[in-house]
This record gives sequence, structure tokens and C-alpha cells, in this order.
Amino acid sequence: MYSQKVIDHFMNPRNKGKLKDYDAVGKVGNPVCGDVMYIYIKVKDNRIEDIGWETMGCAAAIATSSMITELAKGKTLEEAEKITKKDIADALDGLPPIKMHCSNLAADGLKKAIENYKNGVKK
Amino acid sequence: MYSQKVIDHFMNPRNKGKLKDYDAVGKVGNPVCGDVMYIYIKVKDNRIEDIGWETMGCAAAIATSSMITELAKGKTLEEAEKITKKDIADALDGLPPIKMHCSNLAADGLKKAIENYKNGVKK
Amino acid sequence: MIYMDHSATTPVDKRVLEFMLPYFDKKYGNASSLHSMGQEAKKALEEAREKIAKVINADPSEIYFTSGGTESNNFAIKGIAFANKDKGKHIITTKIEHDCVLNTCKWLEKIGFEVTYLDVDRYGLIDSGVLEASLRDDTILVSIMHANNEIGTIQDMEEIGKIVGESNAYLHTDAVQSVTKIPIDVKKMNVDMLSISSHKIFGPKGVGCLYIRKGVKIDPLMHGGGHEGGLRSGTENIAGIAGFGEAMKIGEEERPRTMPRLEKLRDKIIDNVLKIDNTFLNGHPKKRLPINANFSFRFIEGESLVLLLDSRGIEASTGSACSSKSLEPSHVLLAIGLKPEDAHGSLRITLGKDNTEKDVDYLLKVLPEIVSELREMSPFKKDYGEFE
Amino acid sequence: MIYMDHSATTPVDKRVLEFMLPYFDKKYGNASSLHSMGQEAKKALEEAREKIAKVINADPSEIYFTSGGTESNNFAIKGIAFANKDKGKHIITTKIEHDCVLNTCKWLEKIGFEVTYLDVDRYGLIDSGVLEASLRDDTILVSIMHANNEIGTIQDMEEIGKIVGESNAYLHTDAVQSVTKIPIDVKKMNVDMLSISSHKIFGPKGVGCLYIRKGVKIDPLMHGGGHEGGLRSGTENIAGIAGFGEAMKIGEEERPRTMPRLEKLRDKIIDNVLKIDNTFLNGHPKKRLPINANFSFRFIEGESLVLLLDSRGIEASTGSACSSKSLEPSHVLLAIGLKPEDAHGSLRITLGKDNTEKDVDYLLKVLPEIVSELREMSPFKKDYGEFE
Ligand SMILES: Cc1ncc(COP(=O)(O)O)c(C=O)c1O
Ligand SMILES: Cc1ncc(COP(=O)(O)O)c(C=O)c1O
Repeated sequence: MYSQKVIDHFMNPRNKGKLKDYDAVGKVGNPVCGDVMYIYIKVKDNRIEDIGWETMGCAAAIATSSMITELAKGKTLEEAEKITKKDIADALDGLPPIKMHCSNLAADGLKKAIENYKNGVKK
Repeated sequence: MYSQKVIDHFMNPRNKGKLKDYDAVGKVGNPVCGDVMYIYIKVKDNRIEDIGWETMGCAAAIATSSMITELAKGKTLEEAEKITKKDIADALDGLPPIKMHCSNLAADGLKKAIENYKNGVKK
Repeated sequence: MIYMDHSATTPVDKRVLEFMLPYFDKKYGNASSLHSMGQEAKKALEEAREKIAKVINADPSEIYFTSGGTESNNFAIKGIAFANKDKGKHIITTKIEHDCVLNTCKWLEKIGFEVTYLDVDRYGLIDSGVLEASLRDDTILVSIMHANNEIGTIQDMEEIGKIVGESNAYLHTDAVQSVTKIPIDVKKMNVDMLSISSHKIFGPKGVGCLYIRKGVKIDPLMHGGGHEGGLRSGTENIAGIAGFGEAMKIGEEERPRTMPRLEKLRDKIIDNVLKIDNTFLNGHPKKRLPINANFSFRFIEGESLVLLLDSRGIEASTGSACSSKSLEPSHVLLAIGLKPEDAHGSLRITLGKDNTEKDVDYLLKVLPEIVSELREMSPFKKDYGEFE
Repeated sequence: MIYMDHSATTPVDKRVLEFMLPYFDKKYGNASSLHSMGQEAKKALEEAREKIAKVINADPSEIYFTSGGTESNNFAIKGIAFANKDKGKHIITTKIEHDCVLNTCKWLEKIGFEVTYLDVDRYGLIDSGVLEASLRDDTILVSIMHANNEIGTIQDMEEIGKIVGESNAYLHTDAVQSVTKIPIDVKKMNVDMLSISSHKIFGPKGVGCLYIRKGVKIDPLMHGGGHEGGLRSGTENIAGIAGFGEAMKIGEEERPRTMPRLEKLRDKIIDNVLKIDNTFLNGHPKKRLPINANFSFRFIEGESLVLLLDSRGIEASTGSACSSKSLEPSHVLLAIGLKPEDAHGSLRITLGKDNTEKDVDYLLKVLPEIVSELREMSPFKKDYGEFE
């Protein structure tokens, strides 16, 4: 069902956990649907210096949370904003079609975090 | 499906064949239904001295033809007339219910032969 | 691997497989054939029928072989509906039936039947008063499952049998999960039809049966060559049926020893898992299958839980949306009043005769670790905060 | 025993059985389960689907597993009927279909559909002009079997596909007897649905499939958990399906070698059996399955013939009433114009890959002896006399 990469990121998630010292957070999803993702960013010189996450969700949700941290770290906010669901899925060697819709929230979460950062909203 | 006795009488039918010298014959059944039985009798002193048969039909039809010869031989006409389908089936340790209806013609055939005999009809 | 998903399916018992083997390539006849090979197949068929009838206190002629539980349930419900549509078009069932009952009912609604779906209480039990009140003159069928596949709750079929027995309706029960776990007696239960599936009882997949009480007016689901007294056509799966019969026999013979042992293990699981905070048991505390435990762990999602358990060598299942083809969380967990988020966080453990105390101890070591790993990753720790 | 009843059923090929075995008690998962055991089962399922699709030139996603030929035919016909009843209620089939098609159609007539049963000629072929003339605006389905199970006659499916392709109706064909005997290509045939049964091709009993072309509007026969893309629910019979896939693969791979050999043996049988007087061949002299020979022996009855053959070690079948559950002689033999008495005296020999020239020689020695034994017992020798 899942690619080896998804399994790897699910079993050994990168950069998991809330950042101790973050500048903004993007909260997406809803417990009613079974998937909630909080993406935390720390920004320095317009770049994502550090990124962390908290996720309740299926293996795909956890793996995409993990993957976005690898894709976004070090990127400028403008570059990071452009990361799409497809980029994440591709980097994970694909996701089951059903999971593209329901669990691939990380790109939205990051966008929301950046938006909050730009608007000076921390929580 | 069939009892051992049916199989025995089917595989080793007794008294098969048309009697060379018969007094009457009872013809029952119809090729359209798949079963036809000719029962030939030779009568002496009101007794069935000899009996033979020709049958086109299934194993039950052949076995009942064979069995009636054993039941009827040596009996008086009055005794022989009383042989029922059930007597034949019982003597064969039973027949599948479906075969009771469609292939157990021997009792009818014998009755007809006796009737023809009494009416002086040979053919 | 430690397999604890026996309500999903079971391995074929070695003795059952042994029993089946000759029917694949040696005694392979078609039971309708006149020749020896055919008659030998027919004998195997009738022996299996007798074994099964005995377990449920039916007559062998009342056992109709099918391809499994799904077919048995489709057959029972559609068969009664079509054969009795002139008598009435009303059917009663419950909200916690297996999908093969619910979706059959929904299809019948589409083509003109009317279906009442009974509510259940927080334990998964129907209210017999409500059942009685729901029966109408034009009710042709009541279909209520014996034991639920997710939460293990066992309905009081004898009481239900009494109530429905006083109406004009036929009574069907889906006993796929209960047979060989608890005693079954079609006469005591007063049921007209009862569904069984072989692969839930250490028999092969792709076989099952429907008990149909003599005299019930029912249409076939499979029309054809007139097998099974004309009610279920199709060349009989002799190897499968022989295995199914043997599995029933063994399962019922060993029930008195196996089930008390598994029930004790199951209780050990429940007692210990409930020590994990924000965790609760789904289903009835007492009226439940001896092999079933079903929990909700708040703040985590079931698919992740099942996959992490799998990675540590334990196979179980969940009522999370992610595990279903419909993308909805378990309709059973919702029907007993769980919030969707708690249904997503559910875990079903179903034991089988090969499970040992050692297996259970290992589960009890690993499960709390995994739950806390997942909770560590989760944004929620004590409540769903702004989402509640 | 020399088994010559391969159109009734076949033994499971040793290699197929070998392939199936692990799925009973080792890889026994439920293909819907998330855990490893489940995913392994799912893999076996998809591999079988690919093997089967390849043989008939379909896409794997167009293969829906069922419990056999009977279910596939019921599914195709009822599924189209219910899903398209607003478009029309007219169905066309033939008088020589398998009972599972005919009795499904009769049931549909009972609940409001209209069915045309096409005649066939003395060889068992339909008239394509009559088919064309029978198609109406409200015809939703045409179901015509590829090769007949009794007389082996093969219809020209490509021509039929062209004719039905120009109408609004879907086209279904029952290929239970033809697959792995002659080439099958669903695209060339232009069929929308095609039925296959595993136990006719050296696979296990209780498995089959329906090919359903993408986009066909069809209702499930088995409602439930949403297996097989929602069109056929029920826990998948993995061992059976794995075996079925392997049997299809092997059967198709070996077809180019096996079938010419069997055809030659079959021709030897026909040539020699026809030397018996008052004997004739049923079915088409050329357009027939390579494994099939069907004779009528006048003045004798088929059950007796089959049982005596059996007692001498040869297993075959007959179209006599005695062999059927309906007590009518074969509807196929009647449809090609045989008198009932000649239908009663029929014998079907169907060869399989294990049959040898020695088997055939033995048959050719024994059969004439038995025929003359039975004729000796028969009241009829040259004609049916007063009965004609
Ligand atoms: C309660 C219940 N009913 C019916 C079924 C369907 O049985 P099967 O898998 O044999 O089609 C199942 C299992 O899936 C079940 O648990
Ligand atoms: C032509 C044909 N169609 C359908 C069937 C039914 O298939 P199954 O025996 O798998 O139900 C058969 C065999 O019995 C057959 O010969």
C-alpha cells in the first residue's frame, strides 16, 4: 500500500515535535476526520531556519509531516510557500490516491504557518 | 445414490431377454421419457413358470426389471398381480425417491402382461 | 508474528487442511456427476452438512452452502424480500450490522423496500421494546446479528426470537462471529435463518452456509443448475465445504476448553490496557465475545497504531476511517455514541486458539509504548482544545 | 480410473495446488487488513488478477472475482438488469445457455423483465440475422455463451460482438467452457462482460471471475464491505484466487501444445464411435471445443451407459433426464432438434490434459461392448416401432 519511503518516514519521522522556540504555527485538519497537523516554524533572514510538527493521523499524515520538514528547511519563505502536495507525495515516491486527498495536509500547514508569520500571529 | 442391491441387479441382471416361448407380454413406459419395459411371461397351471424382460432405461429401471423376475417366478397369477412398486423397491433395499416415480415400471409391466394373458392377447 | 485479528480472518487449522487436501486433486469429482468420482464428492458434501447441522441443532437438509458470510447474508435478505414482496415490503435491522447486511438493505430500499434501522445503546444492545414496537403487519423480515464483529456485543437472541416469533416476519441472524465462540441453537433462538462463514472459524476462505428452517419461503440468490435443493446453484466447492465442516466440528468440540482460556487472556488485556490514561473499552463489559477487546485511545489515530503494532510483530485492526473503504469511521462505533475522533483512535484485538499468555504479555508491553509514542507526536495531550 | 468428464470439473493441477498451499495456513491474511498478513494477501490477489487479465486481453482492474461460473453469470445478468431497468427491460439470450443463465432469465421474467430466447440450428449455432432482428431499443443485455458445455459448439463471438456493438445493449458471454481451450480476446470479441470458472481449467472449485469492461453500468449481486471496487463484496478467497490465477496462466501457456493433441484424440474417438450403428454426433463437426465429443446411441439410456462405463473405469456424462435434477432430458439436445429418446441416449466425453492415447484406445474397446450389451437388453433394435 505505502512506498518504502513513506514507511521509512512513518517509522523514523524527522524533526518531530513542537519547536521550543518557534515564530509561527500552522494548524490544519480536524480530529473529526482523523487528521490534525500543527507545523511550527522558526524564521531567520526570511529563511526557515528550523521546522517541527505535531500530528495526529495515519501513516501518510505522519510521513508527509516528516517529509515537509526535509523539503522546507533552509528554504526562503517564498520558496517554501511554493511546496505543493504533489511535491511532498513525489518526494515520498507517491501516496495511495485516497491519501492524497485526506492526509496530505503538510503543504497547507506550512503555508498557514508562513501566513501567520507574515501577519505576526504566533498562536 | 443407489443401494448395493440395485447396483448388483443392474450390473448382473437376472433373467434378462425376451422369452423364446412366451404367453404374454406387458409393455409399459415410453421412449420419450427414457424408460420402456417389456415383461414377458410364460404361464403354466396358473403360475408364472418363466419370466423375462427387455428394458431400455436407467440403472433403476434395469434393476427393477431384474428384481421382479425373482419376485414373480413361481408365483400364481393372483399372487404376482399383487406385487407393488414398493415390494420391488424394498427388495432392492430402496430406490432414490425420484426413481420410485419414473423408473419403477416393473410392477405395472407384470400386471399388464397378466392382464394380456387373461385376455388371450399375446402381442 | 503474533496474530490477534481473528475476527478478520483465521488461518486454516492444520487438521482441517489435511482433511481438505484429497478433494483438490484426488477426489475431485463434481457432486452432480453420476460416476464414482461424483458420488464420492457428494458423500463429502453430505458429511459436512451433517457436521454443521449438529453444531447449531438443525437438520442437515436445512444447511445451504454458500461462498461465505457475505453471500449468506445477501441470500437471506434478498431471498426473503423477493419471495415475500406480495406479503409486505418492510424489513427491520440494526445500525450495527455488518456492511453486507446494511448495504443489502440500502439496495433494497433503492428498489422499493422500506427498512427500519434500530438504534443500539452505548454497549451495542438493541432495545427489545423498540423492536416490538417496530414490527408491522407488513414486516417480512427482521435481521439482527448475534455477535458484533467490531465490539463483540452479543444480543439476546432468545428474547428477540420470542418477539419476532409472535409476528408474521421471518427472523434472520448473522452468526458469523459467534459460532464456535458461544453456543448456538437455532431452535432455542427461534430463528428462521442463520449465517455462518468458514474463514472465521479456522476453515478455508470462500465458503459459508445459510441455515434455512424448513418451510421458509425464499428465492435463490444464485439461480442455475438446481444444486442445494434448487436454492443455491453452482458446482459445490467440495474441498472448501469439507474443510468448513471439519472446522465447525473441531471448533465446537474445542470450544469448552478454548473459550474460557481466551476469555481469561482477553480479560487480562482489558484490565491492563485500561490502565493507560484517556483509554476506554468499547462494547459491553460482560455480554461480549470471549475473544474480543475493543479500545479507543484518545488523541491518536488507529491506522498508525495498527501499523506500528505490526512493525513490532502484532497484527490487529481498527475502526478508523483510514482502514475502511468508505473513508468513514466505523458505523458501529458511531452507533454506540462515540465521537468520530474517538472512533478513529480505536483498536480491535481478537484472540484465537493459538494465542498464548506470552503473546498477551508482549502485547501489554508494546502497546502502551506505542500509544505514548503516538501521543508524543500528537498535537493533543489532555483534550482536543479548540476543536472540542 | 480414466476421467473423461472435464467439462463437469477438473482435478486441481499439482502445480496449482502447490501454489495455493501457503495461503491456507501461512499467508492467511484478510486482504482488507492493514497489517503485513493482510498486505501479503492483497498482493496475491492482485497478481492473480493480472494473470487472468492477460489471458483474455483485459485490464486487471476489469477482473472481478466471484465464487464461480454460476455467480459470474447471475452477477452479469441480474446486475445489468437492475442497474439499467430504467433504460429497458428486454434481454436476449439463447435456448442452449447453461441453466444458470436460463434460470436467472426466468426469474427476471417473473419480476417483470422480458426475455427472448434465440433458437439454434441443428449444430447449435444461432442465426446472426435473427439476433439482429431481435434487438430492440429497450434491449439492455444480450447474453450468448461462447462454447456450449454439452455439445461443444462455438459461437462466432466476433460477429455477435459487431452486431450487438451497434445497439444500445450490453453483451455478455459465458466463456466457462472455452477459456484455455480456444483463444479469448475480449477486445476482438467486443464483449462487455465475460464469465470464467476456475474448476473447469484445473483450478480449485468455488472461484471464478467476471470480466466487466470499464464503464459498464452494473449493480452488485453481493452487497457488503466494498471489496472488488464495491462490485463484489465478501472476504476474498485468497488461496482459491491464487490457484485460479495460476491455473489460467498454466492453461493458457500450455494451450498451444495441449489442445491440438487432445483434438486429435477426440477426432479418433469420433471417427471410431461413429462406426457403431444407430449412433450419431451431436454438435458441430468443426466449430466445436477440441476436448468435446457428444454422441447419441439410439435404443439405450444414458445413465445406464455412464454407470457401466464407470464400472469399467471410465468417467463420462450424459444429457439423459436421469442425470439431471429437473427430470427433463438436456435442453441443449432438444434445442438442436433431437427427439427426447435420442437425448436420453446421449454420452458426453470431454478430454483433459492427462488423457492419453491409451485411455482413448481403452474407451474405444469398452464403449462398443457396453452399447451392445445395453442394446441387447433393450426392447428396441432397429427402430422404436409402435412408439415412432
Ligand atoms: C458479522 C459478519 N458478518 C458477515 C461477514 C462477511 O463474511 P465473509 O467475509 O465470509 O463474506 C463478516 C466478516 O467479514 C462478519 O464479521
Ligand atoms: C457453460 C457453463 N456456464 C456456467 C457454469 C457454472 O459454473 P460453476 O460450476 O463454476 O458454477 C458451467 C459449469 O457448470 C458451465 O459449463
